[in-house]
Amino acid sequence: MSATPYRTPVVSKVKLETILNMYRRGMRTDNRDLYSPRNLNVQVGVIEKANGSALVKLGNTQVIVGIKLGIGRPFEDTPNEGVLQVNSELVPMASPLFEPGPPDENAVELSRVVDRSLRDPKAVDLGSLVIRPGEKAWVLWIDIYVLDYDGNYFDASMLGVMAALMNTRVPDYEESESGEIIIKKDSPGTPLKLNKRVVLVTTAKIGNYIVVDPNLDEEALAESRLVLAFDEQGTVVGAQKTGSGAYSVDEFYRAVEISRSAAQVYFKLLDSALQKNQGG
Amino acid sequence: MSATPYRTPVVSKVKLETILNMYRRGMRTDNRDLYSPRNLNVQVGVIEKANGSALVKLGNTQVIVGIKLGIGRPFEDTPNEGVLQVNSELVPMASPLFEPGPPDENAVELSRVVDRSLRDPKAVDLGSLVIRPGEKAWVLWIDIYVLDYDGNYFDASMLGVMAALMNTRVPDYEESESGEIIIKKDSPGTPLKLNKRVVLVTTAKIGNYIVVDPNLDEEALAESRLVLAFDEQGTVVGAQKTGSGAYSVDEFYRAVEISRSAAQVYFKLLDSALQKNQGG
Amino acid sequence: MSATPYRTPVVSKVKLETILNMYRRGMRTDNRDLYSPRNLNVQVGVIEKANGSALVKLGNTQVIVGIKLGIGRPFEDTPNEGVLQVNSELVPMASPLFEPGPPDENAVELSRVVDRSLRDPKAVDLGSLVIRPGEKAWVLWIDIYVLDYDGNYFDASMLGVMAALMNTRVPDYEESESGEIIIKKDSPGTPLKLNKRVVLVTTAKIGNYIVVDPNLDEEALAESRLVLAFDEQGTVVGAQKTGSGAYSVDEFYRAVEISRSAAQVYFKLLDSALQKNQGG
Amino acid sequence: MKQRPEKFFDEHGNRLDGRQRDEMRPVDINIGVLSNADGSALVSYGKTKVIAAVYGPREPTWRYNVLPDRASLYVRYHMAPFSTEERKSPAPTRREIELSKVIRESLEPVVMTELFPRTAIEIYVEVLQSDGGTRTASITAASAALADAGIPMRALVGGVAIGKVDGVLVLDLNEVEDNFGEADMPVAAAPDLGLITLFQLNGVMTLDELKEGTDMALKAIERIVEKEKQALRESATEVEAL
Amino acid sequence: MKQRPEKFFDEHGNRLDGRQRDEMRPVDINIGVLSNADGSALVSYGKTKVIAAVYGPREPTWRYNVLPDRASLYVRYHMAPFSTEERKSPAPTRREIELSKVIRESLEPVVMTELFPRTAIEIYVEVLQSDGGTRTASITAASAALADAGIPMRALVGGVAIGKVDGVLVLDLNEVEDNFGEADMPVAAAPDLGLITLFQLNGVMTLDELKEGTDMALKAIERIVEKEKQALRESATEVEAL
Amino acid sequence: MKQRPEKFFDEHGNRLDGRQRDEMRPVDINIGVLSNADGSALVSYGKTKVIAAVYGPREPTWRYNVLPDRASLYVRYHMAPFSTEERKSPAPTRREIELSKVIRESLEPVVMTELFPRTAIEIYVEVLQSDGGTRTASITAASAALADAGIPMRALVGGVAIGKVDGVLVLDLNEVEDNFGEADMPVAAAPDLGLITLFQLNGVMTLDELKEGTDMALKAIERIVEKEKQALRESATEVEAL
Repeated sequence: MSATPYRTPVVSKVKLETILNMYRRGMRTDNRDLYSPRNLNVQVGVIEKANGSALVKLGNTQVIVGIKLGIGRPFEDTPNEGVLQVNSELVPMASPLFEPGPPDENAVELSRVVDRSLRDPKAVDLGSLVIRPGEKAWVLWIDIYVLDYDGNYFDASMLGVMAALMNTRVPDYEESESGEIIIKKDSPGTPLKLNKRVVLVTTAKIGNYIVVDPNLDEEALAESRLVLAFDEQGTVVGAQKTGSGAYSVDEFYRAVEISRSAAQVYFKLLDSALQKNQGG
Repeated sequence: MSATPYRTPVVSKVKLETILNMYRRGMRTDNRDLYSPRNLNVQVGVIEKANGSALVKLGNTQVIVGIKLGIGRPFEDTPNEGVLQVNSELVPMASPLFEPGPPDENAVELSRVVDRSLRDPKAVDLGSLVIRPGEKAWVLWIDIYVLDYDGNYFDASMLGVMAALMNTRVPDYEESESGEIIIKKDSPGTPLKLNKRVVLVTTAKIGNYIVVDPNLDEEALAESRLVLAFDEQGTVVGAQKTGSGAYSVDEFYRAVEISRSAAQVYFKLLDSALQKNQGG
Repeated sequence: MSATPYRTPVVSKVKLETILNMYRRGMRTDNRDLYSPRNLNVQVGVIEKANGSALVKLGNTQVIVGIKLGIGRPFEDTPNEGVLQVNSELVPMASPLFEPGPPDENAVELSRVVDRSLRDPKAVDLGSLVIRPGEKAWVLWIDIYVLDYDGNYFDASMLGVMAALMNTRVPDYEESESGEIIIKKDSPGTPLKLNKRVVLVTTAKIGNYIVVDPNLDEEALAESRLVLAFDEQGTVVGAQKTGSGAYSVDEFYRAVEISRSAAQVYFKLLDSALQKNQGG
Repeated sequence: MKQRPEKFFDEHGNRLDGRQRDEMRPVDINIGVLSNADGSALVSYGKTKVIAAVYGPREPTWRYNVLPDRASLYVRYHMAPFSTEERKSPAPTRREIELSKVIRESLEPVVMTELFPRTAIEIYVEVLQSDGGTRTASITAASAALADAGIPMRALVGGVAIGKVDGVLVLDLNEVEDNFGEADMPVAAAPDLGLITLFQLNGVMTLDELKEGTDMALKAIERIVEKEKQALRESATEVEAL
Repeated sequence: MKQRPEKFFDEHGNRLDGRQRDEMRPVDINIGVLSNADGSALVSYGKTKVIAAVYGPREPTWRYNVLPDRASLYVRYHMAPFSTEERKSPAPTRREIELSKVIRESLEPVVMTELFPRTAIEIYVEVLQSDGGTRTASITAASAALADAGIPMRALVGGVAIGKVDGVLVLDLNEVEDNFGEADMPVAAAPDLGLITLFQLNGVMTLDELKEGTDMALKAIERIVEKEKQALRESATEVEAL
Repeated sequence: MKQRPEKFFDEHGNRLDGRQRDEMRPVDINIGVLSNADGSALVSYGKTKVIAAVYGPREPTWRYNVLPDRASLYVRYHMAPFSTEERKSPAPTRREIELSKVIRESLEPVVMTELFPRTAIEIYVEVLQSDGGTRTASITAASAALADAGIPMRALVGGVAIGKVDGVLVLDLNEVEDNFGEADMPVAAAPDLGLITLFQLNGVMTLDELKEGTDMALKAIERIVEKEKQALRESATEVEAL
């Protein structure tokens, strides 16, 4: 059962007026223009025990992504590929809006949108993760943990996933005589093969405005949001309208164009954040 | 935990009086006599993707039954038989009395009564469903879906199960060299072997009256119901008293006799409904 | 989520005063001194279908323990050992404080404390329960059922576990040609090998007093309880502070000393209860 | 799994456990075995052992389920993990869900729930050892525990299962007869009211067999309810004697 | 699992099931098929069959979830175990959880929930047979069932999925095209308001393809909503005729 | 699974990670790391990393659980799937259920819950990386987060685990020492009150060892609580400086 949300942050009419007034002047409450995402900070390798990891701060929204590789079995219809598993949790520490318990519809949606946006454009080279076709393959577990929620966990999560994937090393292993796969625990491993990088861009529709990377207040005010996945060539590799509103055809295309430009901004922010991280 | 039901339809005292008055004259509110079931309408093969299926309307009560055959393992104590699995759902669309969620005690009871009434008289020739004794066998999944509930889902469900079973074809298969069973998807298959046909007959005890095939109002008024399973020879092949009331010994035997006659009516109704369905 | 308990028995201030007054004189409401456990009554072999069983009454607290042996697989990291599984249920019949449903945090704690206190000192000779190293081993299921709860299920449960283990026989078995293990149902079997016996001793801290084997009223008044596991040599083989209070270092050491003496009392009570049981 | 026996009767027509076909196993009823519950009873039919406890009438924990004109009856039938041949997981099975329902429905006709509107009467049954006939022994135990709790009842209820093995109807079937027989027909009744409160048939019977079996069950239930009454009288005397 | 077809078009450019690339499967809309629900509709797109039922506005069972200024919409999208190639366990999957959410969000823009504060409108969708496009058929069915229930709506909604197979955009993709194609793009819209209410893309598209696909979907949805209106008119006439 | 080391001390009596037997791993306490929570702290003991967040006192979501005379404390100890050697399923294990309880009980003696009747104070702990001693690091983090949230406390609490490896007691055992050692004894205390608030022993110890270990733990906890205070002071200064 999906129900109209009731635990939504309340934003006053006055605040809405203030925000729309600023939009008219091309400004936002947190000193951005309408089409710019918030500051991005990325730390990779924060979980030494994971095969890859990253802590991402997009404004005050914090997401940690951990990647684990384990030995499993390929799916029957893809015997020559490793197995991709995406899971996300909106842990209750992140927001008074989140409750403890198994993933709710929002966490499930986040997992599935990230999963599809990686899977469909073949962002990860799953073929490189098969060990013995049809029998043994790496299972790539991507666990997304939203630690602090100030709006827009979609974009922050995907940036974290990308940073963590780029930071992931596949362990070395050997086969025992009986055919068992033995992972060499402290081996250097080899970098995970990625075919392409993907970002998610969320825009919110507030009044007649389309804004990129909405913060929590903006999400509360938004009639609807559009989440679009892009690769570096600007191809659309996934999409999800989310929220209880609707788009006119014109608004919709406008949001798509705005998102496409913002995607390139995200790629640049990610690169420079990673560089800073390595430099530091 | 089983609890006294609280979500029961409320029927007024006046209505009870009206109904009892009609019973005295041998009549019911929906123009039946006391021992006749409602009109029966059956459509078979409504789910092309299932191996067998039927949509049954018993008055306004609608049940859809889908049958799926899959490859599994025989039970350890019956290595020479296929596996029968009966599941039923009282989906919330069927009635304001039903709630979403896993099967409650009523759905579980329905499944188990149908299951026993098929299993004990060996209605399905499970021996014909073994593929490799002790290793591979067909699993026969019978899924009962109560779509619209106007009383007496027991009888309607079993009529649907019978119609669907008579309509079921076991797919052809071949064994691969490695011993795997490969189902031939678009093969004609062979009809499922049935040893006998079974119907359930529900009678309700209202005042001093026993009535066959109670509708929703009658169920709400009934102190208790008796569900009896019969084969075409009139042998009792299952029984279940259901509801919070009790029977005197005399009432009980009366209900058994009435049910036994009604069973033969159901077999006839089923035959003519199936004939009409084929004709149409 | 663990929550401050709210379904606690309410004990009046007056009662607290009365109890503390008695303590001052070295007495308790049920005619014990501060450091003596209640009367112990043990019946072994009460469940003929189990491989071992015991019904224990410690005052009015009743616990039944059933032990079942089944064939399973050793854990990967202990290929030469059988598998120990401890489960406990605080069934709702035992107390208005218990609710039906899966084990809550109290039942989980009880299971885990008993489990650790058996496992760490190697009380059961798990090595004797391996059948084929790395492949087949006995699984020793210890099921604790608290039937009537008048305080201190820890001590009563462990006494029941000990009595049941001492009463457990491992069935004889034979290997079929295909390597299957076939249990000889009505064979005499051989006694389960125990390396040592263990008891749990619970003390409650009430005011400045430490009392052994608290009853329900005393548990309700206690700020905190300390559960200590001892073997017959007086070695500590497990510990758990339970309850929302705290101990000064001095109180803590005092509770440890008191418990250590009480442990020897429990061993004697257990011996004489078992003797009486065999005699009767 | 036990083996199917070659036959269910010896040359003298006695059953595998020595009973005649219309003979009950030893029935034992023990009242007031628990201190916390408002009422309790431990009942054994041969090796089958069940314990029932009753709480109430009390304010219900599940408020939304309050009935304005009478008490709600709650029944949980549950099997201890060690009660069965192979260890049983403690999670409730579909069988336990169904049995909780039919046991509740076998007691509701006799409990005077109309005296305690907006309250709950909770009945917890634990099967300690299962050797056939657990549901009927549970009904007997629950009836005795209700009486022990002082809950007003129109009459006591008792239960017993009829079996059919080698084509012959037998009283109070045990586990082997249940597992490998042709039919299991559990019946519960309130003999003082002449009412059948539980009736199930798992198996195949002619109409004549069904009637013969029902009569056989009803006669046995009279004796079981007599035992209940006796146990309750003795338990009352005990209390008096204290 | 079905096999991947070698190609998705024959020599005449027709799809495997004979359709042209911008051709819908036969759409069938049947109103008022259930007696208990306040509104209902059975919708088929080819072999895909879904049924939707609406209850409400009514007092919510889940009280804590009451909205002070409007009705809460509840949607459950559920697949019958027999609806899929292999039997599906009836426990809700992550897919069904997500789809229940996006279907709810595709209907909320048109339901006038503000007229019924503190109530619940419940929409139950059961997929009876799945052959691609179940979520969009579900939206069409739910929209029709809402109208049949007499719930005031700003406009009717319809849905359809666009696919991309062998690099070509196709309308109303079926299961084989969905499983083995390059993209699945479900769209729902309220043509009378010019509003897109559902948009998902599962696959890869250039910006031009995305726009072309959206336009193709919106045109088809106009025809679907016309069918909805016609079915509702006929159903109203039927009632009148009684 | 890692291998059991041949011995736990080198020829100089140092532990495998170079520490002496009574030496803590580097302790790091970071206050106010989250913006939404009322208080938060990130604590690491070597590679063990936990984060704690506090919400409240606030109106409880679970109304039935209200206490009339004080706040209810809620604690969830939870391990992130990536925190362990092998990926851990996010469903709560029996271990996590027990640890949530003992962590709650280690904090209740110091939180002044009597000041906030009928409210809830929620403490969420997430283990980000597990390398031994997660429960004691969690208690330290929760204590710091409570203070950061401004919740009145009688004293701060800290925790540390004592191990026994090769027959020798060691301070702040790491994962290898935990997995293959003879005992794990987690202790938490409020040094300013002289109170032990958590005590568990998983393993075998003589009475003398138990006392020696407890003393060793209590000394270390004094230093840990000093670090907590320092971190809280620095965090307060930061805010001032803004």
